Amino acid sequence: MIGGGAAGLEASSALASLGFRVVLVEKEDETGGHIKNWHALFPNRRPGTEVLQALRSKLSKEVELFSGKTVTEIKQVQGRFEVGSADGWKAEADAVLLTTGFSLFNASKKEEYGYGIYDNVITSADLESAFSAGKITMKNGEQPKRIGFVHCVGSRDEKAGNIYCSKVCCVTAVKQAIEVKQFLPECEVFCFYMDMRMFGRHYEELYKEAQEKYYIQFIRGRLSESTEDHTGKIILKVEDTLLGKPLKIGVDMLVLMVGMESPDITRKLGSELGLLNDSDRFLVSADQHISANVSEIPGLFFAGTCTGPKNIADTLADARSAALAIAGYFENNSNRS
Amino acid sequence: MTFNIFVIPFFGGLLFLLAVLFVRFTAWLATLDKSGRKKLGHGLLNGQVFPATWEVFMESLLHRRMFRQNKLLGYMHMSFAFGWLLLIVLGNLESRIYSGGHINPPYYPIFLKFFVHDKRTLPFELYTLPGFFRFIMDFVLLFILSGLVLALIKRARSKWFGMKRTTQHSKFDKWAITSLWFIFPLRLLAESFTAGVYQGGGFLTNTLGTFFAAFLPVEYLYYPAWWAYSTALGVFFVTLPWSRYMHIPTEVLLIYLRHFGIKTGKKPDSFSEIEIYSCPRCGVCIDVCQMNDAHRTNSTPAYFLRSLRYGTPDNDQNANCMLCGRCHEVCPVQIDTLAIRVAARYDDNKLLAPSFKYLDRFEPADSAADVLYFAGCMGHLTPAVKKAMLKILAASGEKFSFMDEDGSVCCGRPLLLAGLHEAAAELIQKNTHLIINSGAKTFVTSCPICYKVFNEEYKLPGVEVLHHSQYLLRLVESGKIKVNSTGITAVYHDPCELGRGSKIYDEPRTLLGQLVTLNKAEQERENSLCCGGSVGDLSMNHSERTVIRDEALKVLLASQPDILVTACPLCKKTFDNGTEAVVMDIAEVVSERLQPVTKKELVTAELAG
Amino acid sequence: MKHEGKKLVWQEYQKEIADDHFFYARSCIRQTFFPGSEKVFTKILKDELGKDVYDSEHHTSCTGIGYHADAVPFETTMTVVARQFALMTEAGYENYAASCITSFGLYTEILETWHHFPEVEAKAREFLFKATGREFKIPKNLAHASDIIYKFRHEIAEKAKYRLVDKNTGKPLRVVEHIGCHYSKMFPHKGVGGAEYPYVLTGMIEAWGGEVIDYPERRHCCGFGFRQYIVQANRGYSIACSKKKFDSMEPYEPDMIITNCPGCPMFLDRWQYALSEMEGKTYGKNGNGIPVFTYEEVAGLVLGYDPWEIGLQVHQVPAEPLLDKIGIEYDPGSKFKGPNGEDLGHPEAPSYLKFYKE
Amino acid sequence: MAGTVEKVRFGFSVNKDRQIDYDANLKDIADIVLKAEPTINLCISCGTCASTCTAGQFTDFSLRKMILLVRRGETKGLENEISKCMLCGKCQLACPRGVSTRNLILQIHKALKTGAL
Repeated sequence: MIGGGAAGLEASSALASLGFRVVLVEKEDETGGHIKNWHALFPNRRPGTEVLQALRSKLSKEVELFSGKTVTEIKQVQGRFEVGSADGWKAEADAVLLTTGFSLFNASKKEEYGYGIYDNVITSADLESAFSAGKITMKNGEQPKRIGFVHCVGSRDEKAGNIYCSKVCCVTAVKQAIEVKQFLPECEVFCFYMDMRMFGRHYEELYKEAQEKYYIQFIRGRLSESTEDHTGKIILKVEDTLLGKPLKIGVDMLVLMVGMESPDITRKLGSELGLLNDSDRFLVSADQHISANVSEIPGLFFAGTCTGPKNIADTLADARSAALAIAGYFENNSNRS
Repeated sequence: MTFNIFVIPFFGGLLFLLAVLFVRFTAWLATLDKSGRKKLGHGLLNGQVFPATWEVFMESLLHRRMFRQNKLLGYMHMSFAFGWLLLIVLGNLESRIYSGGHINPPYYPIFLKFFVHDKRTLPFELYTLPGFFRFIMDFVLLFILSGLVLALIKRARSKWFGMKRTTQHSKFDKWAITSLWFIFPLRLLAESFTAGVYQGGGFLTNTLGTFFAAFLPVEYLYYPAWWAYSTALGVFFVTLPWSRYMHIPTEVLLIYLRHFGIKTGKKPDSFSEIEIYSCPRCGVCIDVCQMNDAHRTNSTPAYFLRSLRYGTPDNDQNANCMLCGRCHEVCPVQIDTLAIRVAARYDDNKLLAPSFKYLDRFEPADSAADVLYFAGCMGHLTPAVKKAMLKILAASGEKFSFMDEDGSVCCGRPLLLAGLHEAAAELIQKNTHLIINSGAKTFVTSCPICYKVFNEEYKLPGVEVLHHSQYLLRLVESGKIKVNSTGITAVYHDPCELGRGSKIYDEPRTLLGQLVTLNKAEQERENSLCCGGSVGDLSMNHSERTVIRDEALKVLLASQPDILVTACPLCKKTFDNGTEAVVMDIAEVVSERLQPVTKKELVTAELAG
Repeated sequence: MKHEGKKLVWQEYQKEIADDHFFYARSCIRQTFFPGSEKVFTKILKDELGKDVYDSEHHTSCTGIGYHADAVPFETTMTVVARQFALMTEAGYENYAASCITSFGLYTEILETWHHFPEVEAKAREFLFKATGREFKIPKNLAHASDIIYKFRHEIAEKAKYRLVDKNTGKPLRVVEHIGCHYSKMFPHKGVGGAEYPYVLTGMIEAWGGEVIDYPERRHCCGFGFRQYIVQANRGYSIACSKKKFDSMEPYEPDMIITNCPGCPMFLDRWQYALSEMEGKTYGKNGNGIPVFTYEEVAGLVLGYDPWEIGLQVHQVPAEPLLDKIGIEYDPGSKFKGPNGEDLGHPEAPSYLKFYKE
Repeated sequence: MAGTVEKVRFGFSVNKDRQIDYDANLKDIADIVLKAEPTINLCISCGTCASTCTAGQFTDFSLRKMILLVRRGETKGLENEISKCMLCGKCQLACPRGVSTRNLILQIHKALKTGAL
């Protein structure tokens, strides 16, 4: 099991409970992946730690966890696999499940948004850690009076290399917008969007709650560029497409909703194994409808966001289905060899 | 001259009251608009005074209408109003016995028992004139006190009176009501104490008097009791003009003016003020008002009129009424709450000046026809109704045209309901021009809201305005269309503007009678529940409307009919969103049950004309 | 402003600039707008830096204005550019230096087109040969004149007589730098520092002691834009662009504006006058405008050349307030004197824009 | 030292900026309307009201655009736009988000009349 995030933990627990011997490799020192950074989850804003603890506690002792190991290669040896990491650690397995997850788009690539250049331009991940730290302040320590959220940063953007929609940033933006208003009731919040893709259950209710209860304003116009004025305010230039007019507005803080990208490890392993989709660089399943967890290479399986953006619930469901697929694979192969 | 200092509070209070009433009434009458004054003049001469007086007797005294609504409440008010009048009249007659022919000061009859100590002549008491009066006066006093007991019970346990809510009183009301409640008990005490000393009381006061005399120093108590009685009266008279009891004198004036044909106009005027002051805030309208379902009790008519009277109407209260008319039906004083509400909205919105110059260019294709069908704005959002009507009209062989097929000019009533009369007039003028140009003799609309304004505000010489339920009945009865009936059960919902608004209750029912078996709904005809979708309400939000709709649906669907039938597109759309039950417009039911009419039958129908 | 963030960006856009033997192609309009600039450029390279600059009188306009105004078809422009390269090859040079930004953008565009579509290059060669019988080689290095001054900015700094520093306060002058759009917006990697934060002028300013202002509308076009300016009906749009920039930079109270293109200094300078006439508003302090310079003029000033020698008297917004601030000596009286001292007459003073000492 | 030259006639003037300067625009009307009819916030600009609009049949009146113009503080010329509404109520029936459109129109109209004074 390569990757100890949500999908990795869930699939390991599932397989362990089916009696399989599971080796879980995680590149960081602790399991949990991105959930560690999520203060509250949509749509009901429950604490991220709850899900994290639940996943970790489910992990039975038999699962052999190797953290702090970055897998660098997967070799096929007579129908079995040999997994090796950077520091020379090796492991053999009859089947390999890739749960390598995703990485966040590097916002500084959108230079014109000024991430890393202007003081108060942060990403959704930065904001989430600010929530965990319990205070939202600008670089000068003061509280922002107006915050702008920019949707589709590094998603649905050919220039940034990602034509696809990352699906979960819209609902995350609405959730974070509401949380900002709960932290700073006096703060004005704007969201600059192309389409509000609130695809999941109770997401539209969250959107309505944001409008009705928290007076969050939604302006349909993708941010073109942002600059800092002499007072340190960030001046945004968008077009209010619904009015057909350009619009200029100053905010104290800009939050970039960075999209999901295929992480380096997935690209490396994926291209080596010839399983990488060349347009979105996520992994290619044998059949995206019927066997989404199965790869072209027998014994190699995928689960979670390594096959494309997903929210946590879908990721966990995908992990469980991968466990079943693997169990089935061993089932009809046990009589084979 | 019989006089005692204690009469001053009563007498002063009475004079003060009469002065205030005089000033207030003359001010109102003087500021009536021209047509109002003309009607007043005619009314006084053309004998309208007698039916008006009869109504004053039947309503202001006996409270006949309230009796029909709520027996206990009716009796209580009658006991106070009628009882008190009897007390005054009989008191005066009684005082004639002892006045010896000369004029008595006005306070004399009220405090007669203080000035005259005519001992009871026991066995033949009733046969003597004074004895008879002693008995009658005590009896009337007892009659009033019985009403007082009911009033106290109602204040504590309004549920026993079948009233979910009673009116919350303003501070003036509290002063007035307390003083009113003390008047008659104090009179009883005063007369009983005096009787205790001089044995001059009737069956009630004398027995009480001798009872008190046994253990109370009645000779010292009776004088302060008269003082208390006089003060209670005085306080009541002084607070009356600013309290709900101003309704007593004002209602009388209202009844006369109403009989002379004066009505509340489009703008707030002195007559609408008279109506506002005639509201006793008895609270009968509060219970029937569906605003309670939406937790907006403060905009029920009683409280809104009070806010108007004390000059503190807030926008929300003003905008928040569906103008469904249920309160007007049950109001014992028959105050035109709707007209007052719309007039108040005129004041609120008169700054706004919608203008429709752009309509001048709108000239639809010439639609010469005998029958002009107007679906109305809402009709376009319920295509089933439009489709049904067009199918029926085609089947009927009538020469018709669909006036607002590609876009309508609004009938103007929604603007009227918001008090924007000048703007509505522009639309009315444009539609009138279109209708007259079409040369049609009959104008049929599917929407009761449109029907009411076409019927009442439009001047369409030579054109008969009909709601489609009326017109379809006429087609069936004239044989132009044939329908067959089925066994399915249905409940008919009277749309507010068709039922209460235009008094059309029976034609839809007769028509439906030939189509379905009609169940009765617990609240229908005059008391029909509003669907909640009304364009009359300006500020209610969607969730509040949903609560009202669901309450109405509970009542309408209680008998689990196969279908719920209504005759208004807005009601249909509103109900449809809230129930799985089948909701149909009456036209749809007719069009479903249409039978082919043979050529021969058509000809005979034609001949029958 | 996180400066390191910008440095990170600049590292990605390093550019290779030749250090000698330049074939210098002059601009067709800069000599009329700012006559001294090209003279100063060649003077600095030859006299100050001892570089070999070949200033051929045979080269023509690159037809950029015509091409961008849809008056000249692309094939014609390509053939003319091919002829320029032919002149360079015949003169035995391989490093091409363009004085005008639009030309530089055009040359880059043509070289990129030829790079991706060799057959187009072959056609250009064929046209050139048929028309002139000449052959040409692709220049080894194409640089804009400002790249070259940027490359030797430190050498100039060492020879500098003045610094871009306010004489009385000792504080660095607050300088607005405006890069011509055709420099790096079309091909970010062909400009020093890329498109978002070009470093070519910033480098000079920092080397000569000034401080750069990053105002919100820094990247906004100066309003020159061929079609906007050439067609009078559009001129309102052109002046509106400049106004947007001035309104945006005003709160920063800039001392001067430096540009590296023929059109930008022209419009940023002339439109300040037009705006003052139209709206009675001047953007410098107490009635002054913000003086606008080309980078060559600034280099000349820093090296101590006589302001009237490098043509500052042609500016609409007088440069004298800046010269005083830096402490450059000059003779106000000889501002409008001809080469041999004769009086060329004084222009009428504008209604609002303060016209400096008589 | 202003010269005596009479006004120079250039033959063109500075084009007016089409850009909505959100921060410079006064939001007084928006605040009044928000307080009077908070459901303005629920609008998701889907355009149902504008498409079913009776007045929209004859003019380019659009409540969707009106709401945005109010929220952006672009209230110039809004008044004669809003006065085209016949208040017929179709938009309120059709609105998927339950915006009280009729009251909203009245409140905007009132705010423009009173708020602007």
